[in-house]
Amino acid sequence: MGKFFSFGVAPNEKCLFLCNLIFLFTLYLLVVFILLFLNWIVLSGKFDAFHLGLGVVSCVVVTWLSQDLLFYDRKMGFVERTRQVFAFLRYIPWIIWEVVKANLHVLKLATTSKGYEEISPRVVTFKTILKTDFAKFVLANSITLTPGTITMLIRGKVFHVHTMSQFLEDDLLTGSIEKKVAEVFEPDVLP
Amino acid sequence: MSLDQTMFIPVLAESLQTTSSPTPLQFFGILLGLLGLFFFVGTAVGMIRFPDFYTRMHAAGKGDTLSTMLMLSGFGLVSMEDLSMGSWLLFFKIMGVVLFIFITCPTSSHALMRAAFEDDEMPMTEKDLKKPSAKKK
Amino acid sequence: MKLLSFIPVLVVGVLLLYAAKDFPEWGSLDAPASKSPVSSHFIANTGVDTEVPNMVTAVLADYRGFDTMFETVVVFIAGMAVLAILKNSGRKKLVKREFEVDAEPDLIVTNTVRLLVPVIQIFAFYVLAHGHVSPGGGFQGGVLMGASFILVALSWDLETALIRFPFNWTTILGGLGVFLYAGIGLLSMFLGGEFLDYSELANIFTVSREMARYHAMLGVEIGVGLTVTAIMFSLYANLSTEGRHQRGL
Amino acid sequence: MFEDGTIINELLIERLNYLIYVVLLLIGLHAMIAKKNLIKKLIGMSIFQTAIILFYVSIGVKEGSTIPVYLPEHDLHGSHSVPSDTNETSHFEHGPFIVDSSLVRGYANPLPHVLMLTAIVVGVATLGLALALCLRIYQGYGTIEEDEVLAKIERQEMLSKPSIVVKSVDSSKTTNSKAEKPPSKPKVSSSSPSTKRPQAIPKTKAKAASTSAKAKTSRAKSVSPKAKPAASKSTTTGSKKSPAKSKTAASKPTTKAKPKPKVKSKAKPAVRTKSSSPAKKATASKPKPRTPKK
Repeated sequence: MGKFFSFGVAPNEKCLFLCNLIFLFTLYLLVVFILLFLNWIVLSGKFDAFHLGLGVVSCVVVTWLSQDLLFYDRKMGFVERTRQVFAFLRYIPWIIWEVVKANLHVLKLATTSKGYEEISPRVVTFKTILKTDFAKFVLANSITLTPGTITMLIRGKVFHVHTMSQFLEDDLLTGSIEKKVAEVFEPDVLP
Repeated sequence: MSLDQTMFIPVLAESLQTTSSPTPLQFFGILLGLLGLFFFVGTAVGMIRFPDFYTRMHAAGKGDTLSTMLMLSGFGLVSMEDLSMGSWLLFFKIMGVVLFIFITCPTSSHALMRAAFEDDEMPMTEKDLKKPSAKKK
Repeated sequence: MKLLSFIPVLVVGVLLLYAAKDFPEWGSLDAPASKSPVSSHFIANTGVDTEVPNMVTAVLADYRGFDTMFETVVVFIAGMAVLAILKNSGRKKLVKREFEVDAEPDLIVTNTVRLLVPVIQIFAFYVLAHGHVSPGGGFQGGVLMGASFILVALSWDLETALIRFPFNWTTILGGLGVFLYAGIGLLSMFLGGEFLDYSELANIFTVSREMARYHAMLGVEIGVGLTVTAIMFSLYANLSTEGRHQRGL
Repeated sequence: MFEDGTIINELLIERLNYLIYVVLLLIGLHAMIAKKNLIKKLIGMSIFQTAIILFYVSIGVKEGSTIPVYLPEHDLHGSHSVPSDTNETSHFEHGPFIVDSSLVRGYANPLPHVLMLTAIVVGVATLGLALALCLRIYQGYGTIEEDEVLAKIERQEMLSKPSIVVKSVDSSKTTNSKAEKPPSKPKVSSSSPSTKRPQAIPKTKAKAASTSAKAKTSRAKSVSPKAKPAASKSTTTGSKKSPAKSKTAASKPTTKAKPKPKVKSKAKPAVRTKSSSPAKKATASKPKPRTPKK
């Protein structure tokens, strides 16, 4: 932190960068506070001054306690952040449809004897192109929710995925889920 | 028991009275709940029939996610008798629960899988296939 | 030996079942517990006395406030006793135990916990603050709050959680909670009432005597919540590491 | 079958809650009495506690009643938010009213709920304390099996009783006393090579005992990693320990007052420092006392 506060020697751009960083930090604090307060309002459902005051106090306390848990990457600008949010909203219907397909798949494997023949479990290992932790997290959970695959282990960039059959493994190795996640979070890694 | 109060109708009886003639929204909610139950059957059968721990986790992890989400959102719709502020808040609360189920269910199944994997429980594989398990530890 | 121990167990069981014949039926309105003047007084007068809709909270923090104060003290003393028993009792050298998996924190689990913990904490505050109008209160909110820190400790490791919630705080906050509770009681005593007679606080806060009890109950619940939060986390930190506070489970 | 007055009706229909609480309580009681493992005893205690909590909560039930939170029509003041608007005068106009006796029956009894709420929290606190004590016992004795702990306490008491007299004696004196002893003793502990002789036998025995103990313990996972270094330790430190034990065993038949305790006091620190592997010592020491008796 020490070098950030050396205003005297810092050239103009550096100072600007620093101011930008501080601005972003406070803005993120504000965003965290607002999100928590929305949460409080949904939970509380009382709109009088006393309960709203309690809500403000507790939101301030929670923001102070654990604001660094949300929005891990604080250097990202807000334009990029809003684009990600909207891209993620487009991503949600697809993943829900995948969940439904996954359940039908499980149902087929479990109840029909032909489906039971299909089971040939294996562990697939592949390397991802994603960089940030959050994108990897979304990719891992998406893999878990898609039919017949569950993420077992992540070591660095290597994913170990447990799949139910050969067909699903091929499907996984084409990287279609990865591309969808990369579109949302890291468009720059896509070719 | 002779209860002469008119004010205290037991909650269960009240809900039964309202569901006897459900609004379309409530009807849709009940349908969602039944669908969730249907998917739970798949989970239960899979938990029994699948061969080893990992494949059983497939059944448990996926069936849990969808069926819990469906049943909860069905409950949210059923509870919206009138479109007042309170019922909207209740609906949003239930949707929050659905959201967190959606996040935590895959995570929990992953955590169980990882725990089993690090405990040297070998995943079952079919030996005659070309690609054996690529287990690296 | 096991067969021998069955004899007192069976004797006790037969005696209890024999006594159960004289107990009131399930849900009976004429049961002694339900007909007793105490509980019907609580049900009838809570709203007038304290303006708190949730009778359980009113009975807990107001009518039986003395009891609850010492329950809080019991929790605090339990935490301190565990600290005293386990502090510096383990092997001084960090012998790696077999069940300590020496792995880096799981990426997926930690990212989920990042999303969950603030929400759990806001829910804990909600449960604490709305103990008057809905089921909830200091004990429940405190347990939720402590659970959020325990979740951090489980998904990363204990040292990460101790950065967020230093171990010294547990002692300080635990004592502070008891102090807050007893302080409100003493304040009402100095204002001319009895110990824990909150209605005397109306002189300071310029509210009606009922609302004074309402708000004092909130303060008391906050004290309980602080103690329970601190002691829950302290119990976990001590028990999981044998009092060393290093590299937990 | 289920008519009024029969015992089946009374126990299974009208008083089912008491039956459940009695069964749970008996399970807990049996676990607390019969189980040797301290953690299992604690689990029994928790079940016992749950039974009591269920009993109290089921007492608070009234048929057809709601939870003890005022319904909106009984809680007319509604917005008790703004503190200034509820002063004494306006309070009676829109404030709550005393719920009359017919309505009192509509709310469940709040008193058992309050008592159990605090009981649960205190139960958690006591459970934490009990677990801490268990942990401490495990650190001290290396086991949480009750009978093993008792055996160890017995042995330690036997060793420590006379040693109070000789506490001030320093180590050089103990060696002197060791030198004094041999004439009075049988030739087993007369000289240093002879002390090695009995030690050689227990070494193998200790190893065998440790391996058998390893196989025996179902929680081998937590024990077995410690067992290997402990076995090696016991072989290295066996030279100090095993002669002492053989002497104590020999002391029983030939009652000898003073010289022995000194050696025992020397042996005691070894017991303490090696507390990480007491289980092995217990098993290893058992065969030894018998051999001199024979």
